[in-house]
Amino acid sequence: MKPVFLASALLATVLTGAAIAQAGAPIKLANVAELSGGGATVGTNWKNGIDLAIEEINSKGGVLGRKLEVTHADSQSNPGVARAQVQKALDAEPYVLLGPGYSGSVKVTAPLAAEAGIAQIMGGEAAELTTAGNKFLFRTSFGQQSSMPKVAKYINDELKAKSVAIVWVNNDFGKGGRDSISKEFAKYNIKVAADLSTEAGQADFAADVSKIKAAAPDAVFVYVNEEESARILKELKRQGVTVPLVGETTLVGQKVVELAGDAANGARGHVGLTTDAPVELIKAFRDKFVKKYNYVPDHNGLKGWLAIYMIKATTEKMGKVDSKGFADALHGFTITAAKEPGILMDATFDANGDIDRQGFLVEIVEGKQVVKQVLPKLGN
Amino acid sequence: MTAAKTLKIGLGIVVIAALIIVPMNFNRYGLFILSQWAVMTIAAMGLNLTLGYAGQVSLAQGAFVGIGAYTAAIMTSNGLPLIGALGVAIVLCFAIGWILGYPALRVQHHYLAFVTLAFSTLAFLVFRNEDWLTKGIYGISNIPRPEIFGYPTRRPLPFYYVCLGSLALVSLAVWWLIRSPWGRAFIALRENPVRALSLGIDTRRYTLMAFAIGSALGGVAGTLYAPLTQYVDPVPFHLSLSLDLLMMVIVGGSGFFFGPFLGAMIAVLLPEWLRFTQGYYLMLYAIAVIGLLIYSPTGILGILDRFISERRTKAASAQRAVAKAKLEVTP
Amino acid sequence: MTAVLEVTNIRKSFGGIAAVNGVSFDVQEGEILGLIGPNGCGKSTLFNCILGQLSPSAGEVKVDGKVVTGMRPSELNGLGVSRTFQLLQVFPKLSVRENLILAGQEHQGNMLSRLLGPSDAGLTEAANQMIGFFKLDHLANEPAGGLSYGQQKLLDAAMAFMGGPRLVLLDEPAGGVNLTMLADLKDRLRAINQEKRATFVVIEHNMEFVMSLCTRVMVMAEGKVLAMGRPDEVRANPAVIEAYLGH
Amino acid sequence: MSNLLDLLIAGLATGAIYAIVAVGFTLLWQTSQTINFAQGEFVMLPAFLMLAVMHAGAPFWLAILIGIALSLLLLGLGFKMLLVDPMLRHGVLPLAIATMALAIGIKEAAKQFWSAEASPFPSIIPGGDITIFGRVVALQSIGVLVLAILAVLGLTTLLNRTSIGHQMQAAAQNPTVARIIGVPVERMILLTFLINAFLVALASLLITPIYLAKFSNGEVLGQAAFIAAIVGGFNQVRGAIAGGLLIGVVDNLSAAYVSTQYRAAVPLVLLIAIILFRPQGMLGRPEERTV
Repeated sequence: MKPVFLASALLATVLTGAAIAQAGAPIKLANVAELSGGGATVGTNWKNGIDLAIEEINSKGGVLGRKLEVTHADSQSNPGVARAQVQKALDAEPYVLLGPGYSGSVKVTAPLAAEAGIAQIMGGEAAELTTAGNKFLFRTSFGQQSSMPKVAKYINDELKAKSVAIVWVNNDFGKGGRDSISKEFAKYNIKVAADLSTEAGQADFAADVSKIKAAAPDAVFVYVNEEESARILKELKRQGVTVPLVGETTLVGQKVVELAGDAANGARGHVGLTTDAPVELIKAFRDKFVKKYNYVPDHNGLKGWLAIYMIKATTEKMGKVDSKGFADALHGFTITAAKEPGILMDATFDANGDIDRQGFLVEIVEGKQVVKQVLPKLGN
Repeated sequence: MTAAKTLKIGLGIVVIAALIIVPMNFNRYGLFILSQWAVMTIAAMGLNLTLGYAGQVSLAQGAFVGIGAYTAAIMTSNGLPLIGALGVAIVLCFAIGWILGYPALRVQHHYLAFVTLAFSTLAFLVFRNEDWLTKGIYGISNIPRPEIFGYPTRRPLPFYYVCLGSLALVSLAVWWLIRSPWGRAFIALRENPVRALSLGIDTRRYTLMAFAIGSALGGVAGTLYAPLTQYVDPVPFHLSLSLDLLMMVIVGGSGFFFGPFLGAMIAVLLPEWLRFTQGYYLMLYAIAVIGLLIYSPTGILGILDRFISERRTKAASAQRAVAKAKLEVTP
Repeated sequence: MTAVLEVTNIRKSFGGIAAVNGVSFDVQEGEILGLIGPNGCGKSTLFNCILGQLSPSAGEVKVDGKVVTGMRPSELNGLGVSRTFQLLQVFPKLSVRENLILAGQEHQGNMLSRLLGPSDAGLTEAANQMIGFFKLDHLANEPAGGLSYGQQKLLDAAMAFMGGPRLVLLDEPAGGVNLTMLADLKDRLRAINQEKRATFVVIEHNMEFVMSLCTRVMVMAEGKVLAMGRPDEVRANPAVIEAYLGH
Repeated sequence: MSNLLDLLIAGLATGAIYAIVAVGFTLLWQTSQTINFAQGEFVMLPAFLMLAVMHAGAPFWLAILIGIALSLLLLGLGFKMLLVDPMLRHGVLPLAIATMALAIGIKEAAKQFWSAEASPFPSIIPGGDITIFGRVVALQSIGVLVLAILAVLGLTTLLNRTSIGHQMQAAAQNPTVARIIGVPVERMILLTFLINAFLVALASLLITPIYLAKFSNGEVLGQAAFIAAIVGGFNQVRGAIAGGLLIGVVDNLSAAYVSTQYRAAVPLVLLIAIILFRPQGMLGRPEERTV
């Protein structure tokens, strides 16, 4: 009695799930992201960016006259679930696969997309993702292998620091950054004075900062998420740490300034992709986003947006909706903001799927980001 | 009675045949989900043994799945066979489960929940921090799928059969166990440990056994999980997996043989069923679980069981009345 | 005759109050010793100390000449000592037969054989005999929870005999049992006592039951032994009449 | 040495909040055998209620009042009537599992109806630092510590010095006897639920300016409160307070002197050790196990 009910329900459900047919006109995209669990903030921003971009494109007539349509699936921040959802998305033969955002989930799903021959535009930043020779995987932001050398160079050339304390959040984002920058520091003979792992969501940084003080480094490299950045900046100020604080987008973003107040002053960092970039198009994007969702997006919102405009620009370049040709068309393609304003800043995609574009070195001065240096595209 | 039994056996055969034949036409996603169901069912069966039969709360089952998964990942990526990893995982989880059972001998059930909860978090920290062994937060990728009798199972369908076959073997073993005197001793342990003790049942040994065997099944599930997802990192084995498994057991019906099958099916397929609710599905799941628990703390099969036993009692009392009437008639 | 149970100077106190205060007695093979006394005189505590449910504050318990003080109840049961409790302690979800098999299974084979061997541990026959002996035949497959109170009480007692014990301690076996069944129960106990040479210690409030069943009676009051002797002796003892029987 | 002082103060401030949460936790256990796995989410939620009220245009002080009132209604009365009362007869475990489900429900609701994004939350304590004995200390830490101590003192006074408090204790320790001597046990149990709701709302008010209002805040807090309650003593209010402060300090010290990677492990090891060797907690009464 029981087992039959069980299995028939199971089979029926799977069957209906499998039988989603491919319809005509709209271009189908599939997004698999961290909509719940530990990565919910990342995934929700990414999803909102996607929805915003699609809404805008569709209101202007779509791509090659066809509307874009996206399905969102929740990976629950779990690679196993991500794999299942990506498998499902691929079985429905989407034009392009979007997401996930966690590097671990990307790692487990990338081989599936490659096997299906469908391009995957994702949010992961771990260095190793694009070094494995996958021809279908594309980034929406700098990988750590391209941003960290710039930060290390700055710390060495401009700050002349000989010893640095590293504070990182112990997840794949933080660990990836820490590993990449440690490698760079080794090249410059910069000593790592303290190597402090912190937890995502950590509220109390007293112990970490007191360790930094004890290590007396020439500079501190902070690689944690925005909220934790704000908290540690406050604690650094309180305990009177005065050496330069260097980070990435997550240390010098507008959100951090809002949360940390005065304590953010003097923090500097490399900004590859930020809603605070001194670029008019980006500011316009930010306003649109805030208008629709009532909050300031982080870089993941921007990534989701860019992913859609990458698809638009590439498709228009090909002049047809060709899933198989998509990856080839995007490799080596430079999308200019002049031609496609949605891309916000000129961007070039190399043969590995890495993105190249301008970056900035900024410092927080009296609660405002001030661009200290514009880092040109590598390819120029 | 015998007709009902024949019907049951017949239906069982139909279900098993369906599980073998129908998925042949499934796409990769369907097969993956079914495989995941099989793996989670194995883990939940282990917990059902510990919790449902022996009455010992464990919030560490997810950690044992993790230990099994890492054992499989580490060994098979170093070229060792999966079957070897399975052996190691069983022994390892059995031993750790045995040790973890010791607090159960000293403290009441809610404390036990906290000890196992703490263990679960500690295991996560070890998975994440011991890079040399587990590759830390990056995880272990490209885990190979095994060859069974020289037959590769890299494709989804053959690997589904590996999962299904494992589930069948585990089900048989568990079925045997709960029918054996051990199973009866577990139930005695859950229902009335004092009385059990006075009947010569060594409650300590059986408690530890219940923990150890339940944990070992978690390890078995883990050794299948690793080649199924072909990637293992610490995140899935956080406390939430233990809680999910606990809910699977409770929702399905703890202490019922088929409870885990049903509970795992609901947990694995629920996002599918509630897809139309968009982001609200976890909220609805929570509400549904609470509602179910209020109505029937023994889960879905508990409702069924209640229904059946009510009917049986009615029938029995009717029979008794008839018998009594006869007795009174005969002088 | 040899002493199956020897209890020497058992004491047990809870937070400074002595529930059992230096009790000594022994039980000879084949005896049925009745244990009576007013509520709260320490009878059940004494049982629990003898059987390892509680560890006595002082004193010694020997079974067949072997010191068993501090042994766990399950180990004691392994030595052939079994018991019933004051309150019903059957397993309501298991059938009557399953209850009996459960009660006997730990006396069969070892852990491994109990796992790999037959599901009934080879006890179906023995259980059926016990069921027949206690006249529960028509209920063998019913869940124990569905039985009447008196039937459950019989089952409870029957479970204590499944392991083929040498010594059985029964805590109020007649409590709440109706008259017809009471006679039955007495009958059964006496039969087991004689056929299987099992020794009994029985706590009971039903004087009629005790006096007609037991070979010797021990009276307790305030944690101490007040009197000990044949039923008629005890009945005539002025101290007993004063403390307990004298209403 | 000077470092140690910094760590102690920061640890005590965090620990004071754990203590408030842990106290509520033990109250629920004592009066109605409820192990509330959603206690962390209970702390997370009131801040969102207050934010929602402010969003509707109310000033901060009014939002606080309405927020507390809503907490009493939802997390006190509603929790008791809708979940605990119908579940209690099923025993400790099903109820505990139902609260796990409730935790998921509250977390997801906050995310869906508000945002997955962390939102800033105003502080009732002025920002900035003060210098005490030559150490720079955040006003926030001092304020949290002081308010938490006041709350706990108020609660212990209520329990030990007032007739209502005595009735509550009687209801918790032996409901049957309490009922016989005329204590309105049901009302007293409801009162403990309301007190718990008030305590979590207070904790929410104190901690959210530091943690930011985020749906996932409850995970860390809930676990810390469990550990604090058990380490201190599950059945004693003062035990829970001591446990909370201890866990706050131990967490900081272990991050500084043991390992940042394993900082979360130290309180857990402490928890396991306490359960194994002194299950009644540091200050608790022993609860006998019958086997």
